[in-house]
Amino acid sequence: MSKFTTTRRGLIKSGVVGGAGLAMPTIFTSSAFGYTNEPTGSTVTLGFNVPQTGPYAEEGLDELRAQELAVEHLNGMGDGGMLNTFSSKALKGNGILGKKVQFVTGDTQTKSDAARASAKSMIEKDGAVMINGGSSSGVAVAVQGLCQEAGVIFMAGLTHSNDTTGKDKKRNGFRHFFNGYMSAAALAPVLKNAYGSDRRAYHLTADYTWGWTQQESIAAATEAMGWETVNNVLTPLASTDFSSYIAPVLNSGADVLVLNHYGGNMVNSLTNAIQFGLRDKIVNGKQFEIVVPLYSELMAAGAGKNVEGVIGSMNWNWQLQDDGTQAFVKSFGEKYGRPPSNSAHTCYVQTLLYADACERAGTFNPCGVVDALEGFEFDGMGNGPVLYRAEDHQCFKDVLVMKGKENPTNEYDTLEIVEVTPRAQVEYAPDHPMFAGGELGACNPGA
Amino acid sequence: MFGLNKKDSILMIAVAALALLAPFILNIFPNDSALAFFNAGYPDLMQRFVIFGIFAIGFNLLFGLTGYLSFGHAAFLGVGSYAAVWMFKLLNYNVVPAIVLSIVVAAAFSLVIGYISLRRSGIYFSILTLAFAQMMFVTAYSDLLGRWLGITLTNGETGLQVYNDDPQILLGNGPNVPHLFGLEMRAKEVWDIGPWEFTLPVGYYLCAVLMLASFYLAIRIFRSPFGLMLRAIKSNQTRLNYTGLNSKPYTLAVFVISGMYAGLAGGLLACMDPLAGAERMQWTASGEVVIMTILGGAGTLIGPILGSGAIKYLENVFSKLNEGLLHDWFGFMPDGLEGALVWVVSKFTGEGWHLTLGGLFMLVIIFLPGGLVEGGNKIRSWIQNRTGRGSPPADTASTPAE
Amino acid sequence: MDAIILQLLNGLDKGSAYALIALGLTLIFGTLGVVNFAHGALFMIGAFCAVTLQRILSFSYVVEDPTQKDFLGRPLKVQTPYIESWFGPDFGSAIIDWSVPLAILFSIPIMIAIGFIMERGLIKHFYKRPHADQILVTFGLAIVLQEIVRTYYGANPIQTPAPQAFVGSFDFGSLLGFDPNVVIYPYWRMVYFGFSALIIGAVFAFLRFTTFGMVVRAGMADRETVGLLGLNIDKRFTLMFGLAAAVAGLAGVMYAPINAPNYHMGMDFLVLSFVVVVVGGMGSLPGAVLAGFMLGILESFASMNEVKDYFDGIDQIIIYLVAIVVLLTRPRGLMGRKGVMED
Amino acid sequence: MSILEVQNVNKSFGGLKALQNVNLKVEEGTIHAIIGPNGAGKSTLLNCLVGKLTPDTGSVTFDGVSLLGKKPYEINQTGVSRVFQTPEIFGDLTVYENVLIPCFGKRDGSFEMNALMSVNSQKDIRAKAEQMLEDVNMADKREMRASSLSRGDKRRLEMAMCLAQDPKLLLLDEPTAGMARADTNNTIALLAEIQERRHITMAVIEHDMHVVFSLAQRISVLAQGTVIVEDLPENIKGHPKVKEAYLGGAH
Repeated sequence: MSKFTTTRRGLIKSGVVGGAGLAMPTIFTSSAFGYTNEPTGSTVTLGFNVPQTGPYAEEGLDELRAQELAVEHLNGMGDGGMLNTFSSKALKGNGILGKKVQFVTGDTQTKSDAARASAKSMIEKDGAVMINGGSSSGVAVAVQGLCQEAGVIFMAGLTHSNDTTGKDKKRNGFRHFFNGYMSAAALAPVLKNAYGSDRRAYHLTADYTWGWTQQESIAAATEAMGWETVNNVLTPLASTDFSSYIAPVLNSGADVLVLNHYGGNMVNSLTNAIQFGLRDKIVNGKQFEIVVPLYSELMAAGAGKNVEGVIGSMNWNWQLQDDGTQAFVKSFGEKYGRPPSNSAHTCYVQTLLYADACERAGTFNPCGVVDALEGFEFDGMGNGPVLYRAEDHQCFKDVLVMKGKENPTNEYDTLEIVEVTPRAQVEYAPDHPMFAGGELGACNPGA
Repeated sequence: MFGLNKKDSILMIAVAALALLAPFILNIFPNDSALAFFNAGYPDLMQRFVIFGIFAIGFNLLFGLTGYLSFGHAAFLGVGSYAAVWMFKLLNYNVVPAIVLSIVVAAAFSLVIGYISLRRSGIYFSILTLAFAQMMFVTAYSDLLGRWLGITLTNGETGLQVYNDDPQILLGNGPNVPHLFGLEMRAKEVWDIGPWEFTLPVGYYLCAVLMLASFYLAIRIFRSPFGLMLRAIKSNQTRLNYTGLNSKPYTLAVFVISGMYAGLAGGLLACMDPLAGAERMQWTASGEVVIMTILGGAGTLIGPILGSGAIKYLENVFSKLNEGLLHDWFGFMPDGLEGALVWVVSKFTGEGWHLTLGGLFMLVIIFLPGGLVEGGNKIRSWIQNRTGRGSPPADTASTPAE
Repeated sequence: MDAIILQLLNGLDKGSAYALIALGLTLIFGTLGVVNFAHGALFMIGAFCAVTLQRILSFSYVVEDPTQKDFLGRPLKVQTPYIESWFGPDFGSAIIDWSVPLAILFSIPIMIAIGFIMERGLIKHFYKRPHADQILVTFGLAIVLQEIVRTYYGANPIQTPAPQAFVGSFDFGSLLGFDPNVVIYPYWRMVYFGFSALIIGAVFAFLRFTTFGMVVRAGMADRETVGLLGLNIDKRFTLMFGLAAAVAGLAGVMYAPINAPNYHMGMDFLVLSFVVVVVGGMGSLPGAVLAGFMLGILESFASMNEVKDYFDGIDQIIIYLVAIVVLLTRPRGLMGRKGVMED
Repeated sequence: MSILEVQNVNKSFGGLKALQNVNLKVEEGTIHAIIGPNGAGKSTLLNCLVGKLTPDTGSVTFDGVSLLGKKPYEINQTGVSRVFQTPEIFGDLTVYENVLIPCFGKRDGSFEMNALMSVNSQKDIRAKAEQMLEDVNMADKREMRASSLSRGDKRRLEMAMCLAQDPKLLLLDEPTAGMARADTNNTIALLAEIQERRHITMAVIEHDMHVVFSLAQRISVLAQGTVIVEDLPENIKGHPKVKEAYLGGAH
């Protein structure tokens, strides 16, 4: 059972303190400190902001487990996990910069407003120097903007929209997760091999920013290899029954259905598509196929047998065979009795990377951390060699193409790795049109 | 005082004192004590207390006085936020034009929606307001209106925010964060007094002053002939009609006033944090203000403020109570007992805070139909009975007539 | 043409879910005068009855299989349902396969019991309270119920497939003279539609042809008068609540294979089902059914590409748009009575 | 001169003819009673007068103005006030507030957004409201919640609210229904006093013959939707048609 001390607000110095314990007002200044929430005691507080209620609660829970594990490893407890395989050896298991790591948690409810409120409370009340986690792009962009203003570091968690490191990128924010463009770049060759280059694709797209950017990316990549996009239909987020969107696919002449859905939407639209017998259809003399560009273990488990043979992509998977992955899966599995999900991996790695950057920079000052993370290259955290690109704070690494397993042996064994797409293949120029607009701006130490 | 009778003046002064001293009252536990977790005196939450207080006060003017239950009031808060952020995008970060426009836009929306919805009463009115609000929510969430017009109007689920390449024609060298003629909203004054630490944020005090103004206005409306007519509408529309009065202008007027309160609240939310998210227009957000008002005590002056405080406190403090903290607190107990206790309590805190909310809410509705205000009155009369002083006020001694 | 027929079928299918939920809501409102915001939660509990039965039937013992490895490299723990070892693998797995239809029987007593407990324990005390209080206390109850379900089953959707016999689609088109495989519809969705029609018919027949039903109908029309006749209307109304809970529960059980149940599915249906009830007219059973099917069909047609091309996003707002138009042109919904819930 | 004229009014609900060619003239300054057995159409007639129902054919003229198609509040604005069978008062408000409302309401019903004025700031309105309570002997109950009043007090409060409007015509729907004898007599005295002091025209629908013959200066008898007799009270007593309507209708 893990134990850690009650979270206390880092003591903030405030100008001159009067003799009788009465404060002399420092009129409306905020420049008395070096940077926001500078830790002055023997501890440093990290904020883990994940969905604990709402449809993504399970994913949030898994992220929380991973972050708790990361804190343990940072403080020198447990088996050290990926600290042993990480190429940078700055971390010594004595916390960060000698300060014991504590954490506070918040509930994003997968709503931009609530996520910002809980992040603010962790920054303002608990003195968190960094916010980590989240399970949707809307939330990630909203919280990233907040952290930029407040002067703390934001590590994004699960966010797959191109905008997070595109038009909404911020200097104080980093993303370890991959994005729609990278999914498309990794999937296209595999799809071409599996299904040929003469295909007619029908897109169903969740009607919000993430859906739009992913659809745009997938359509561009598949069209480049010869596929035709028959139609793109936007579906309301609140939909629970997709039958009226699936039925028109039957006679549309399309022979591939691309589901740009995530979470509950994905589970339901895939289930409905299977109900309508799409995967048993022969169209244009070809077997009808379904593609789910963004997979997650939890959603695959939710969709059950319906994912069999369906191709998609992932940021990371516990079945990878490199040392880092194995170390992480072992320590996570032993503690929680289940393999970690890819969002759990992202949050775990981001916590370690943040700590490592602080060590290397020698400070918790966000500007120092930004400098240390920009252009940082490392290995030993799964997915081979990884780069945190300086221009847009997007992380580049190998991308996994996955397929629903035909005969899963247990509930964690729903997907199998089809291909590990090398990093070079998913890279793009920082000024790629899909990522245009927006700028990182200057780093903000806050206070 | 200021046209208020003695009782109302006392109430007004009490609320003003609470609002001004909130940074101290809410940080009552010393910083290093374990109870510091329950402190709520940090800028964001204090601002939410008063902003949602404004929202609930306005909602109570409509619901508490006329009995018309709007299930779409969050939509006006939402348009207020969008209006304010658009002001930041187009002019500059000064909060004055933002707040003014947010009130004006909310008034315009509530005028149109109220005019149509008030043609029906009872649950039909509720469903009409709900339908309008949900339409506005999905329109904002997928930015349908922007799509029809070919521009970015609400920026979808990400929320509308200010970008560096926005026009901001009056920005000049002004601050790059919301400010009141140069006074930054996020600026704050921190006082260390012994083991305590108190934060006095500028943004909070702006909100608090506006909340007090809203509260004062609400008292005046409650005590005015206009307010009397509104209460008459709730009590007996038939008699009002046979007194030669058409209730529609009255209900529409108060609907618009209450929409403006919501717009002000939305504008202030954007001023404290310049991002307007679509979720704040969803039906659950509308339901939240209903819950706040009834939890505090609908139709009472102070009720909505208490209700909004209670809900926001629960949402922001209970949801952060994770198992690690619980283990820490109960660590002094024997292991088995500690585990059991943590298991039970953790179902109600952290990710289980919704359960606490739902349960608490049921208890209040079942046992205190008049909300927290009734609870307060009961305690007061209980104390008076025990000490043998005073008697219950005459007007509560009502007996069913038929 | 084929597209229109397909969407009509979709509309009937969606409409039957809406109609069933709205029917239960209206039964409760019509008889007890209570606005029950926990009705969506009852629907959700119904779906979880199917999940629960599936779990119970596949209750397993664990054998370690050293030839296979789990994700940590330990011997894989293979789970075998007891039921398969008792009845043999074939028959045993067939029983598990049929867990959803079996759950119909399983859920009826559970739902009726939940209905009784709710009515006697909570709703009873709210007959004389304002509608706003009823809405709020049942809303609180809905939150509590769904959070309890979440504690046990998690937030993830849980697949609850239909029996293998119902997998696949029926070729409607060939009946109507279309080419084969043009107008097809999944078997289970057709079962759902037929089942709903059966339940709706049964409820109407029950109210029409039994003395119990007649008393209840009289009570819906004028509660006080029936009370004066010396009939114990309260006991009958409690039973009615149980019945309405069972209707909601059955709607949920049968819905489970269509979309994997999750703990918040009740809330997803809540707002919609109220719109349906109000559009149909508060307190009118035929109105609720009519409005359910009407909105289901309109929603399906609005999501056709041809319509969406013309009016982007219409599928998101159609329900609310229809509700507004209906309420403004017909003040009490399609078939509502005067004076019900108007103050 | 007749202030209210009802000519050839017909009203039917589905197949049921509730009113058939009803004619009625109420003279200014008199108390006119409308009596008749149950189901004769008295309430339907009243509802047609106040705008709750619209006659199918015929005309209703008040003070030279047609009332047809007007909403209840518009009819009230022309000077017609109504007292209900079950008193319609503002149960949640105090007695004093109840009378304040008609005092604040303008005769033309115009909407006033006096949201920042205190209820007690206008002396003349306050004085008028207090006077009204005095008039119906309820000044001592002024701070009571209206819903907690006795039936008789509710009736008197309702009367005060109607009188506060200075109506030209007061319509009373069974003003003594369900009252004890003493209350009934008080009400009769009150009505008589009002009539004497203010010369308000009244149309009373009543069951209780004691009330009718104590107050009415003219009586119309309604049976099966038509006015069978209209005459002075002394001529109504023992009139064969009336006897038939009351007794014959019972068979």
